[in-house]
Amino acid sequence: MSEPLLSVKNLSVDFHTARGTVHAVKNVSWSISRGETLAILGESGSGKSVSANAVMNLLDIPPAEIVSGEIIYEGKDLLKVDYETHRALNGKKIAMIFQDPLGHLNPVYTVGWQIVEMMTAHGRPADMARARALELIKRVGIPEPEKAMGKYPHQFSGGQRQRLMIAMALMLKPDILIADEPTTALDVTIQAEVLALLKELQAETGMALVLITHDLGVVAEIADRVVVMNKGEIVEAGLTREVYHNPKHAYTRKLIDAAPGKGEIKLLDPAAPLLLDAKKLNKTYGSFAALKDVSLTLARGQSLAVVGESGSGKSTLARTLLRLEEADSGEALWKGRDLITMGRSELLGVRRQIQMVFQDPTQSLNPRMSVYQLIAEGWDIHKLMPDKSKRRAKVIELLEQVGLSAEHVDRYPHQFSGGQRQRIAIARALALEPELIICDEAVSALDVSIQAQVIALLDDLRQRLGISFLFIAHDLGVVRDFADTVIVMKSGEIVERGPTAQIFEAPQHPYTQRLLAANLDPDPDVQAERRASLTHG
Amino acid sequence: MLLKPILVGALLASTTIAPALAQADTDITVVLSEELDLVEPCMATRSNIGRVILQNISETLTELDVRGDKGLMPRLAESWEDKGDGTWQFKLREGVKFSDGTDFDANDVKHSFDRVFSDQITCESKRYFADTALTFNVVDDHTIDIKAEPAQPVLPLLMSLVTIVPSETPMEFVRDPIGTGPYKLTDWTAGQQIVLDRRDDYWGEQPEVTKATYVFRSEPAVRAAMVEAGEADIAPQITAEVATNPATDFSYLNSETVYLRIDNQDAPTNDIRVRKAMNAAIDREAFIGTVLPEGTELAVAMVPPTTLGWNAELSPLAYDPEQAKKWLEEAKADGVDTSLPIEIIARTENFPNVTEVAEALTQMLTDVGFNATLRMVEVAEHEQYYSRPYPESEGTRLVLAQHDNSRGDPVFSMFFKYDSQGTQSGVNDPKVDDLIARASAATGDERAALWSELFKYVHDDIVADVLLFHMVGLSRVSERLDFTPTIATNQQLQLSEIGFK
Amino acid sequence: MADLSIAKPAPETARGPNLFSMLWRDKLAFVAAVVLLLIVLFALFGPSLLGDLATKQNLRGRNFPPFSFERGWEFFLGGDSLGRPMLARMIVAAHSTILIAAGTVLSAMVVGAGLGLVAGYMGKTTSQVIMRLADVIMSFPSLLIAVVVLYVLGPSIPNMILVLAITRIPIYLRTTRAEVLEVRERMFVQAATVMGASHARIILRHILPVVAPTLVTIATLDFAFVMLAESSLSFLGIGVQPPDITWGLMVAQGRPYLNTAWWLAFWPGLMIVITALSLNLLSNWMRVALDPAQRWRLETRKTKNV
Amino acid sequence: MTKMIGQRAIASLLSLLGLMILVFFLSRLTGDPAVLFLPIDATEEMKQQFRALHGLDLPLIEQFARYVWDLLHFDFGESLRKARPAIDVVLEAYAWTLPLALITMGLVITTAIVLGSLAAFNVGGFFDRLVSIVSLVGASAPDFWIAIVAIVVFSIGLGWVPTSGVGTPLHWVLPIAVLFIRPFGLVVQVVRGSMLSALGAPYVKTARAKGVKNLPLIFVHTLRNGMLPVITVIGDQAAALLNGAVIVETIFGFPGVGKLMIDSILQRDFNVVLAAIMVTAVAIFIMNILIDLAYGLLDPRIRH
Repeated sequence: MSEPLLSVKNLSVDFHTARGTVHAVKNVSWSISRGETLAILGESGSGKSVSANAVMNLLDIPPAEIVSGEIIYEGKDLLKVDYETHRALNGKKIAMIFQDPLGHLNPVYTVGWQIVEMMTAHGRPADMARARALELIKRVGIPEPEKAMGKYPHQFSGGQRQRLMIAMALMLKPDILIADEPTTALDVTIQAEVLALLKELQAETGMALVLITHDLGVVAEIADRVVVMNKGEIVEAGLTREVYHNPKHAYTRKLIDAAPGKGEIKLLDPAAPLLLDAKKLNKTYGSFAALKDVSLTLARGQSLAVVGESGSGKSTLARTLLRLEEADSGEALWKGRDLITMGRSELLGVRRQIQMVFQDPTQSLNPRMSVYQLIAEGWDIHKLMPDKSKRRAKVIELLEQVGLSAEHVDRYPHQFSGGQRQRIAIARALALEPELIICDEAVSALDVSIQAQVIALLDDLRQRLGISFLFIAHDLGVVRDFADTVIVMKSGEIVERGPTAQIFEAPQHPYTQRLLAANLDPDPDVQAERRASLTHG
Repeated sequence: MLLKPILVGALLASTTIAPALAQADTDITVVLSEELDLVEPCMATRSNIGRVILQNISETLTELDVRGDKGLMPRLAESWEDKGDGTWQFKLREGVKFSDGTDFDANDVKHSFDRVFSDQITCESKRYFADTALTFNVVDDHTIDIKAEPAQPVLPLLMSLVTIVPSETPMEFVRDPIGTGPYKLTDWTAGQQIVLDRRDDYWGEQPEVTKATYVFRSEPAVRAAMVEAGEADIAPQITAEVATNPATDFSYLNSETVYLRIDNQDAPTNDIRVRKAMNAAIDREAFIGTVLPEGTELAVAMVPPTTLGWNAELSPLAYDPEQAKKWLEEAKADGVDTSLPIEIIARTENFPNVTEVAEALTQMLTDVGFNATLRMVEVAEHEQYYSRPYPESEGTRLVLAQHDNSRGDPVFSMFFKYDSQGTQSGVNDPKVDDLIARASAATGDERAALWSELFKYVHDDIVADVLLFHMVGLSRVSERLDFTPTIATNQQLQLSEIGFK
Repeated sequence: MADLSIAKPAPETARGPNLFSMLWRDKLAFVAAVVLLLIVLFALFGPSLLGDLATKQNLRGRNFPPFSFERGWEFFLGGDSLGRPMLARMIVAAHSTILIAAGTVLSAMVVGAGLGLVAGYMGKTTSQVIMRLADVIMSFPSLLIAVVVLYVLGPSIPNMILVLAITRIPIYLRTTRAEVLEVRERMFVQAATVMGASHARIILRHILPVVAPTLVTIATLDFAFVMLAESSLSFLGIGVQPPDITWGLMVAQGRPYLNTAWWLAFWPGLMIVITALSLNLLSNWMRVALDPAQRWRLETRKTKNV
Repeated sequence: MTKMIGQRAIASLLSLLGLMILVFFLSRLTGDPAVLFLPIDATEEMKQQFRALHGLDLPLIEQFARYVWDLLHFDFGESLRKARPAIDVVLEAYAWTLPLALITMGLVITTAIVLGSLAAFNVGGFFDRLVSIVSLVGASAPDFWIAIVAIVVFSIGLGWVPTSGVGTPLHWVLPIAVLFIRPFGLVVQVVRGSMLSALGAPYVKTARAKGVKNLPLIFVHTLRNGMLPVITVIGDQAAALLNGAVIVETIFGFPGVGKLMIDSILQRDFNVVLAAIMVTAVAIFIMNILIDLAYGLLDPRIRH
């Protein structure tokens, strides 16, 4: 291995808050060489982005404070150079792309302007910058580059925006590209494309790639080496294959074990009575058809997964069944009564029986209500549990059911972690003793280890209480672990349906096949195989 | 469609060049307190219009001397005589030209009065002839007979209130007044300025001031500051607080009288002891030199001392709070409910420091045991309380008001303020009615004696109201001018009286 | 977002930060809070304690200059044009001043926020009607409202509040509506709908508490604005009328004396400035303190000079 | 765009109609203009004549019908006091108010944006505190107080500018300066707050990662985003100025629409009040359209 291009040595960064100092990273060291791909793997709160931000001089100081360490690039300690020197390196030698390209691109300027600026900000002439920009936009696969230059970020799709970010980052042929969760918000098929693009470009330019991610699959797909971070420290580092197959640290093992998609596939109980029977649901927004003749059935105790990429209509389906949106046509019989045309008072009764768990518990729990208020609210609405003295005990019981405890009763949502919040949301849904819980991406915002726990909890509830689930997700691994029946949706239509085993093992529809192919496996060897088969096939 | 004139106007407005800063030595700038709505001769009795028009642009047949004691003087009329039977004959001055070049003659006089009485326009001067029918007989070009029914002993005085316009003047408010005066209107930019230029063909003596520019600022401090900064030469109506420079600031009785109007029919003020107590409760002297300027005089009549029939024997009721309390006790003992609420109604911006005056009055009344409260109202509401019919109230209301009579004769005041039919009267006394009727019809010494008797009766015998002060006006005059403001400055500002040092 | 999440401390141990300690950390805001507390105390107890002292006139001892204890503490800031002690009058005037400002802000906020909630939550038609109504109020000259109310109803403190409140309603209405339009799309509102919550419940329990901090911030700023507006009306002679007394009226009444007895207009003007300044500082602090994303600015002050 | 303006125009027309009806009837609750036009000792007959001349003796509803009918012929009626068409009086005054409002607002916008942005970038620093305190104190002082003190200091004491009036550009200095203070204090605060949150936005991080220098970072990348909430406040302040600046106009003898409005209200010159309200409402309507256009210009997401 040659002399490293960039090395971070013994970096410690603290964040100062009123409640005390948080050690964001402690003694973190890593380095990267030309042409190499290093993945920094960690869950939220692990401090995986901090060192990269320190490299880019992007930490807000205060509240951050760099306690110790050095960052060596071309023989200079980047933590000691002056502002102007560091600024001149940013973008030119070391470039960075981010998760959420929509937020990270300036909404009020054309992408062309923003890409060109990467060069003009470093003193290159505008016409040269423009030519280079056109070339790169074409290279990253954006159709009609000339036209694209004059468009604004919101006029592109998520994948295109990330491609544009990449184009912008490569304008000055940097030595190092830091990619912070570059594919997290993207659909699986798009994710695969973007990762492939990054790999190609790396091969072309020989740049070093630092990839910050929480996703083992991404690591398996792209990284040569990986460092695993937990609670601000590097717990393990090494070649990707070795770390996956031979994890030394308990945390790494836990992380690998938690990766979904390896459990036993469930079977549907054919004798269960029918609960919901939806027929030919249609919903359009203007000229856009969100649902086209969607029909489904759901039996008591069944867990039905609806799979699809963004824009497939899966969320609209849930919202329509919950009467958050009015369907244009069709019917949805709930125990024989049509949900779509039901009157207000009858609907109120049904609302008790159908509950929903949303994707982001941070947003679905009112930040100004305590856990007790959140869970007990349903009783107020439905005039249940009139004996208020018993409510508290029941709330505690529910909390314990979802793995929380009595001490949490009077706290507020912001005092919990993401996984705990989702448990609270589930406890709230359970409070009304529903017969069906609709989960709209209920675990996709959670870290993998927590994801596994929540899925286990839901499955436990299904078995113990006989609750049915309509499980909307884009993550195939999770679906495979939880669902007994799967519906695949694309552009508002159901393209394939069947028992989970059938969908995963013998997918019929090409789209389903593509989805499964794009799904990244945490095992680097599996991924390498797939890549090989794709290039050859 | 509305935008264009605005833009054009804005363009014009921003390019207008100021005349105020560069002027000839004999040009002056006068800063008035409020803008003129109209520059209409027949509205010249409205004080802000009068200050610009009266005797500068438009002249009257007669003129009351306010500087000396010459009484009524000729202006456009050279002489007049009572022909009996209510008819007065006026001999008009010859060789007088209007500023539009036409000659002044008897038909112009007749036309001027026709305008006043026309139902096409609302001329202020009409009010002086409320119950009097005038007929005009043009004897020749420069002689006119005016017959009043019923006979009007002060008709020549009334002639000092009607401005003469050419007979071509239309029966509507004009914006370019034509008059016989020494000045003519040359510019009127609404909101900004009015400019008068001296005429070359004036019949009388050429005044020294060649050009007068009138501008308008409502803040007294700003008006005073403008003279101080050399931006203006005369600032009438400044306040005592800013009038601190004896070299430039003049005070003079301004013909305004401030008083508390008492409704003599209301309880408890229908009892004379209550009215006397009110008078005795007020420490009038304490106001002078404090909230009111030095020079303010204690009032014993509704009209200023320069008025016909002035009764010099009267003196204000002494400030005696103990006596006031005693009178109140007595009244109370006789069953008068002295605890009834008494609301003092005062008008904001009525005169400088009106709020302080009203507050102090209220306090003084409260101190001797009245249940007095103060209510400050704006002009329209004040009018409601001041003029008949008076709104009902639980107790009674005292209206703090200011009355102006610079006309030299009490007839312009006494009927309105004291007659049982008077619009602002709180009195219903047959003797008062009788005295007013007789005095109005009388002439000469008899007239003076009757007015005098009325003043005494109202003030001493029935104690009809709380007469407070004869006010002084304060004006700042640039040191380069030779000009002393007088009682008339309230109503007019004759440019011809202004000289240069 | 990964790096932001580290900025948050371990959630399990976290209790809400103590507001008082956060206030103590921003010294300027702390002083502002103390000043406001003092003014509120003046407003509450001033008239009953000093009412007589403040109205005792002495024409011959008017415009007594400040900074002398010759005539007692109450004349330390001088005497006014009727010889009444400035200090006592200012303390007494706090009552009406605060009453008017608070009454105006509260009533405008309640009505405006109420209409705003309805306009934001209900359908397009209701919203349009309410917004057009707001437009009408906005373009209706406040001076005309003042004259109409004063003429028809007479000058009194409740009427003053009415006049000023009418003109302030649109601010709250528009802000509330804009916020509601955003908040009602939030997940927890949908979660409540799914649970079967009624409109009233959603508005009052879920939307209002989220909108409230913004309203409170605006209200603090508006408080100062109302004091100034009231003062302007006094200047024009259509504001509060004696014997009622407010700082704004005192400034307006003292204005002729700026040359000769500056203290008449200066002290009450200073009180308005101080109150407005304190409210602004406090509101700035609140904006940060109530916003979880910016709260660290207050929390870090202990260890770092910001 | 045209459709949007059309809809706005219709909505505004409705508001304007409502406003007119409200003002027409409410103003007539405030007493009899004849009493105020004529001297206190005028006879009842004179008052009657005045009312008859101006149609004030008709039943209220008929007066209103006549007014609306005339209005449809673009006749705003005569000023009761000035014996001139009310619309002329108002437009003359507006020709003064408009440049005053525009110049003041232009100065407010430029200075507030520059100072507010720098304060936000330097948050918590000395410059930030200075800007905050100065703007707050300025915005909290009664404007008539500032105006009179300014005259005393700058016109009489120092003699730099004329006390009052209009004419030369120097005459505009004090009115604009006094008028400037309050909106500046408000806008600078909003700019600061808005820039503060805009500077925390992800795209600023991108720009920093690109190596963009500080000045373009603030004034190119952030400002255009940070301006969006500011525009609303600027609109409110501009609307207030377009309504006329009563106090400043009164003190400085500036013949604008604010002074005209208060005088007309106090004198019950109904036609002028109505005309003034309608002209200012139209001006504010046009300004609102401009604000909407500005939004579209600044933010392509609104445009598309």
